[in-house]
Amino acid sequence: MLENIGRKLIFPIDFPSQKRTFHLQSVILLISALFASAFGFFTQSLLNLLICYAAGVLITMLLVVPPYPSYNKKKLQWVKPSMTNSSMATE
Amino acid sequence: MSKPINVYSIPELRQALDEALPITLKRLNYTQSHLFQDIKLGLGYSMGLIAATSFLLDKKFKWNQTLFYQKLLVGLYFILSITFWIFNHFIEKGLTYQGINKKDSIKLKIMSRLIENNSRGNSNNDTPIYQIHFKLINVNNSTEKNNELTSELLVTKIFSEQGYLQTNLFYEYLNDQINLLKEKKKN
Amino acid sequence: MYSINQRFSTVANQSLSYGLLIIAIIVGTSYYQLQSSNAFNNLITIGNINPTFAIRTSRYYGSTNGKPKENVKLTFDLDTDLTSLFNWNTKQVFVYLVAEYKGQKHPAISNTVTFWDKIITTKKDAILHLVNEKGKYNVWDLEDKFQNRDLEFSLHWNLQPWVGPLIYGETVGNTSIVLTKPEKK
Amino acid sequence: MNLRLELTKLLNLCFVLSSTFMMWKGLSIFANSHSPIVVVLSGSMEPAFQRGDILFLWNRNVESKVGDIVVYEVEGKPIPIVHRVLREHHSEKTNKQFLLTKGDNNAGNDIPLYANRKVYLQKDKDIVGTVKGYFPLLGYVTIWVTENKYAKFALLGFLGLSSLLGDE
Repeated sequence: MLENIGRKLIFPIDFPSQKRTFHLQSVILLISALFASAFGFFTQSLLNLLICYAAGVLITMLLVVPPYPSYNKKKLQWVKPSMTNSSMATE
Repeated sequence: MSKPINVYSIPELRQALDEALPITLKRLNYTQSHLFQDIKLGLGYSMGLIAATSFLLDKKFKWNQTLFYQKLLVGLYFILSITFWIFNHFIEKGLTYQGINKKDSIKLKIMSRLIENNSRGNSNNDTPIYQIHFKLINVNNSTEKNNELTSELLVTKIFSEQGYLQTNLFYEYLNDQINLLKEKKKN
Repeated sequence: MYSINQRFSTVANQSLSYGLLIIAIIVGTSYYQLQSSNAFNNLITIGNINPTFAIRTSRYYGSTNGKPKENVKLTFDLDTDLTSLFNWNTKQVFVYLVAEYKGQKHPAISNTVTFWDKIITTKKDAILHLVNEKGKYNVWDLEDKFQNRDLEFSLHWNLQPWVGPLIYGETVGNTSIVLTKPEKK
Repeated sequence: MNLRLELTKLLNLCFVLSSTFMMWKGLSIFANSHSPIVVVLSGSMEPAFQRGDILFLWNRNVESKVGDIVVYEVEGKPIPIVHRVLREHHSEKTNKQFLLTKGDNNAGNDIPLYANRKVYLQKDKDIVGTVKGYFPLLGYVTIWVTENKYAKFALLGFLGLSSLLGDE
């Protein structure tokens, strides 16, 4: 039963979106790291840097982690299991 | 085999296919040679043993008492990890399977990798491809030119949406490819 | 990026590794700020050093087996400006007044002792103008007597950052005196 | 034979554990200190170090300087102490060095803490390392886990759940 719950909680997204979200994540995180450093330096405040970077990480999380429907438009057509297959699968 | 995988995960696809290869080839009368696997297991577990020894020495004795042995163990561990890395990258080189068919006296070597996205156009270019490189070697006649074949298999053709590998489809595919390779050899 | 777990952990991992980049930037820029504000060459004047001596027999004043130990305490004047040590990565500055001297019976022994120290946490406290300041510590030597030693005083600082390596430095302007008992009034 | 497959899977776990441990040992040997990274447990060095801050130690220096923050161990006490060197006396002939330490936040020096009615620490015998680097707060996780039994259960539960639901 736990396994079934586990399988429900995987929330996969399609392959092009995987690539896109990874790219998006790298870019946003790098930019927010550099921007936060610059902002912190010019205001001479580590707190400002921390807030700025935390905001960047939070935005990335919100954009990347949830399985939005738009990330699942390009699902693939997989093979339909036939009767003989299912017996094979448990071999 | 009974546990379904997430078909949108490249590592899980690769692992499932690499693990299915020897099982399927066994049905095609190939006996797997475990030499490389055994070398890796041996290397790996001796590294584990070294770490365990170091851990025990650390628990039982004081730092200064065993410093010399600890240096030795860390050095040994480092050397073995490098050996392991070299073995993986230069000797094994992505070889997933090697086996022998005694009846036909054919040795089979398979290198495989999973290609995430093929840029070769057409409608399938989101679908990951399992690329298999076959190499047939005639055991009796070593001077004969080896026969090689690279084939590509769309993962959507052998996995169901639920994450089960359709083993008999995979079997048929491998059988076809090996027959193709044998045909090529005759010509 | 194939499952929600994995997406979460890649974001977490990558943000941590960029965190290391940020730390490197902080450490690098703050060190550059120290260099450019000439923080390693702050000037100092120390003067009016007056010792007082006392004989102690407690273990907490350096005495072993109840043998009498000569303790010394100081008053002194000190002027310096350490504001250049404060930038965005400075958590605190620890300043300490030390004296170096050689052993009397065993000249091969080098000694360094602290007479006074102070924790500075804000930039506005970093300008020190001390007159007749009392030393914090009763100081004794390995030997029983402390009189007639040649002491060289200097002010050192230790910058404790919010993150990164601890930085040590010294101010410019040493003073030497010979410890002698003031004549009784 | 599935034995090899199982062994290979177990090996991956084994690698994670052993490489972490050997990395730690390698770092220990490199820094010449049996614990090159320590977590601050007491407030005696406040405001410089608070509970939970992480310190990186180095012990290849032959002599300590006055002002150095050192970690030392006292015989019979399980917890190492992080304090600042107040005085040092060393001989140029022998390589012995005597140190007197004090916590920045303490009123007096450390003589009451030393074992066997000693008045000084010895650099080569008692010192675990000199603090070279600092990272705030991260070590609080370990304090939290070791001192709070509910935290222990929470952590174990979290690990168990993620291994059940996760992809190994």
